[in-house]
Amino acid sequence: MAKIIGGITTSHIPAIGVAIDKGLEDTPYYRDLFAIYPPIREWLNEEKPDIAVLFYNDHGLEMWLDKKPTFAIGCAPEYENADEGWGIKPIPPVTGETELSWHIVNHLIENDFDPTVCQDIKVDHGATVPMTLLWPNHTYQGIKVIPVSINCERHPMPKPSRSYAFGKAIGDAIRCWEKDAKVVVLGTGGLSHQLDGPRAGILNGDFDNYCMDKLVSDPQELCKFSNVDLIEKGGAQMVELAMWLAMRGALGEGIPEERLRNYVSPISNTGVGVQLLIPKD
Amino acid sequence: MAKIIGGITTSHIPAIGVAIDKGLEDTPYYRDLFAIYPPIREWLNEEKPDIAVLFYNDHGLEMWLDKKPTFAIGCAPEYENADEGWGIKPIPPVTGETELSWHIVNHLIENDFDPTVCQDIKVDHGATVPMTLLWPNHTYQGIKVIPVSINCERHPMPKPSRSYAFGKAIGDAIRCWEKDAKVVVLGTGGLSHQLDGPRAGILNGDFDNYCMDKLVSDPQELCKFSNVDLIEKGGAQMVELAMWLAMRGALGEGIPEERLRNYVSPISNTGVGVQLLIPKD
Amino acid sequence: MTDYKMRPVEGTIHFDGAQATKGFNFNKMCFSFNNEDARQAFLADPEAYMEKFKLSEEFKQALRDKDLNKLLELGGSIYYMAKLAGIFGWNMQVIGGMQSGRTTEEFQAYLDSQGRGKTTNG
Amino acid sequence: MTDYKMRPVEGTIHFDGAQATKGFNFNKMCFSFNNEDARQAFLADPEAYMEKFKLSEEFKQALRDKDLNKLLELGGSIYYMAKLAGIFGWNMQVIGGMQSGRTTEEFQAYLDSQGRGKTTNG
Ligand SMILES: [Fe+3]
Ligand SMILES: [Fe+3]
Repeated sequence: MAKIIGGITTSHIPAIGVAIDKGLEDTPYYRDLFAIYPPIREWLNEEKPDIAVLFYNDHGLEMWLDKKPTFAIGCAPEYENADEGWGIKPIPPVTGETELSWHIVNHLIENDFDPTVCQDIKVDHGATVPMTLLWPNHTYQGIKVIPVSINCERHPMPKPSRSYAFGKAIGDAIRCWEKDAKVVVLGTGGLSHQLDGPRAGILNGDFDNYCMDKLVSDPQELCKFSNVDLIEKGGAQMVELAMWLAMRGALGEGIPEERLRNYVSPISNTGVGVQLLIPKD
Repeated sequence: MAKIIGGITTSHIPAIGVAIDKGLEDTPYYRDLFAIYPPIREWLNEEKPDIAVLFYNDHGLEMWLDKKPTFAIGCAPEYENADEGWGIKPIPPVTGETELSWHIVNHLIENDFDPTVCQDIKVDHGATVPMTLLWPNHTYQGIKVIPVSINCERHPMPKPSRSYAFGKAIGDAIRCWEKDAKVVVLGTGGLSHQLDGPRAGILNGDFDNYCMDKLVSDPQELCKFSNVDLIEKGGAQMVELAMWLAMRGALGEGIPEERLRNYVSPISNTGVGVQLLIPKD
Repeated sequence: MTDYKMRPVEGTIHFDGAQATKGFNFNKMCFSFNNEDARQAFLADPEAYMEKFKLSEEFKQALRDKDLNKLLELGGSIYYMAKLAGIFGWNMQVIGGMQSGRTTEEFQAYLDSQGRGKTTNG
Repeated sequence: MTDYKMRPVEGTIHFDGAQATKGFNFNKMCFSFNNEDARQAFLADPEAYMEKFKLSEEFKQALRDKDLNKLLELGGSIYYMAKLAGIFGWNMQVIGGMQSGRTTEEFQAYLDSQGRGKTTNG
């Protein structure tokens, strides 16, 4: 049977991808942020997951307003990425895992979720930046990835409680997949930031750390927030907490061990949190 | 407040569209089928609905496997149709109703449905044939349409019970829209038919009439079927009952009056049912 | 644990995830036939057109043979395959006959035998 | 009856259905900027490019003025507008400053004033 061996949260802001491209990891601005990735990579190297289920949000590359999914799940053998318009370098495609993808889709439909099912999509920096951070130097090509995107652009967005439930259903699906496989679940994006409007630049480190605390111990508390609550507290893009909640949902009911945490703010316009959570057996 | 004044079920098979194009309505093959539309049009002319919410399934024009929604709802000011490859003539675009569309989307997300939201889609014969049947000679351009599509192509498809619940949520949304408007709900497609494989050509008139009976009196009975149950009984495309169930869900809990019914089989490869249902106040 | 295998139905290939994965390139090619230029390009040079969509030799041969059941088995979706009707001048009764091993007339008779007489009108 | 109006948040325009309807053509234009040729075409002749996407005069003027808050108000989505950054050579701090009425340096200082010192590591 497949097993979820851990959950990782990480920002996916383009600035981090650019910093890697330019070799800025050890500069004063970025040092504290990048300090967390070597121990996480070490854990990944030891545990050697076969598959990563990656929650992200598309930022206007593939999930355009013409047909915008609330939840979309990749079922492709491979995912290209592409020019997004402002200079992040495309990387070689990530490898998919169609069999588990379809198993998850079957489970979701059986349990009254209504995903959009994607056999041919490009993934954006929301997916590629985390892959590059966790598996640098193209080593991400050694792991199979199932990208799952959540609408964080246009209201109405799924309620935090719905994203959590969605992740939970995906976790249940993984755990009942009959193949032996080690799966890691990635919640990307967040935390506090606002890119748009006169309020651009708001950050809320206290709320970010509160969210990281509750994500471990009591995610139901976070499910009580509406998306407007999150916007008030942490800015318009704080809604990206959706992916963290989906990741946490996938880990299951028990309280996981928080193996690692990092929080640095600001990186670009964002409060950047990273966590490694290990579910109890 | 908006009010749902009736529900109409009708087939959307291309052959009917072609028959209209060629003026074959009064030939022996088609006469019994087309006999039902004048009284329905009469009812529409008397009641003058402002808006039609049209449940249909895309047959490979817009909802391609690259990103295939389970449920998709149109939020566009206008919907074009197009060449589908086998000769049905495109018609001038149908007019949308964005305000009610967004109201419905808000309501769906609030109630844990996960629709794909479409600001720019083409609709196929699943939508255009019913519009042409009910509002001939381009009179459909006088009514605003909200197309709602349900995946009936690739398994897993939404369970019949989910399509019913989806329609019910849309009905609730319409009834709580603060604008005065008369809304008619259209469930298109079905009934028994199978286009593919050695079993192509199966029909089941008894089951079709059973479904029409239960659709009025006890749709919950139909919600007990799985999609495979429907395929066994009425052929692979019997799953299009999804749109009938969504329409019935929108009418609400009470038993509606069955004002009109017609059933003719076969038209092309299909058992063709038509009903006009009037919800009790 | 849930078993997501769909219950088999005789004479029917459920177009599910496994089929959709196998048939993706073929269905993509058929999807392109929504466009008249694409249909003409296929008719002008079917082999080149199939190659452009990277069809496997099995798919190519099944399409050369117009073996619809084989195409379904390999992962074809009837919704996209229906667009072949426009190219080859088939209607749904022709296609039904081809798949069920009947002439078009036999297929029409089979349909009629199940349906006619069950009309309810009013 | 449910009220779907989102609670207002000061200094923030919720990109909701009403905004997405108003801003569709503009966002569609910005979406096209995922493509380098499109960016070059815009730079070569912004007026023609805006006309091609049928922008209203209000949208055109706001873009000529690089008035980002006005573009948001008219229905722009920050996700697509971010692609203007590639065209005009902005980064997110430049954009942040433009919208919040600060110089880029002031905006950076504002960010730092809220964040630095709250680092938790390990
Ligand atoms: Fe993001
Ligand atoms: Fe159909």
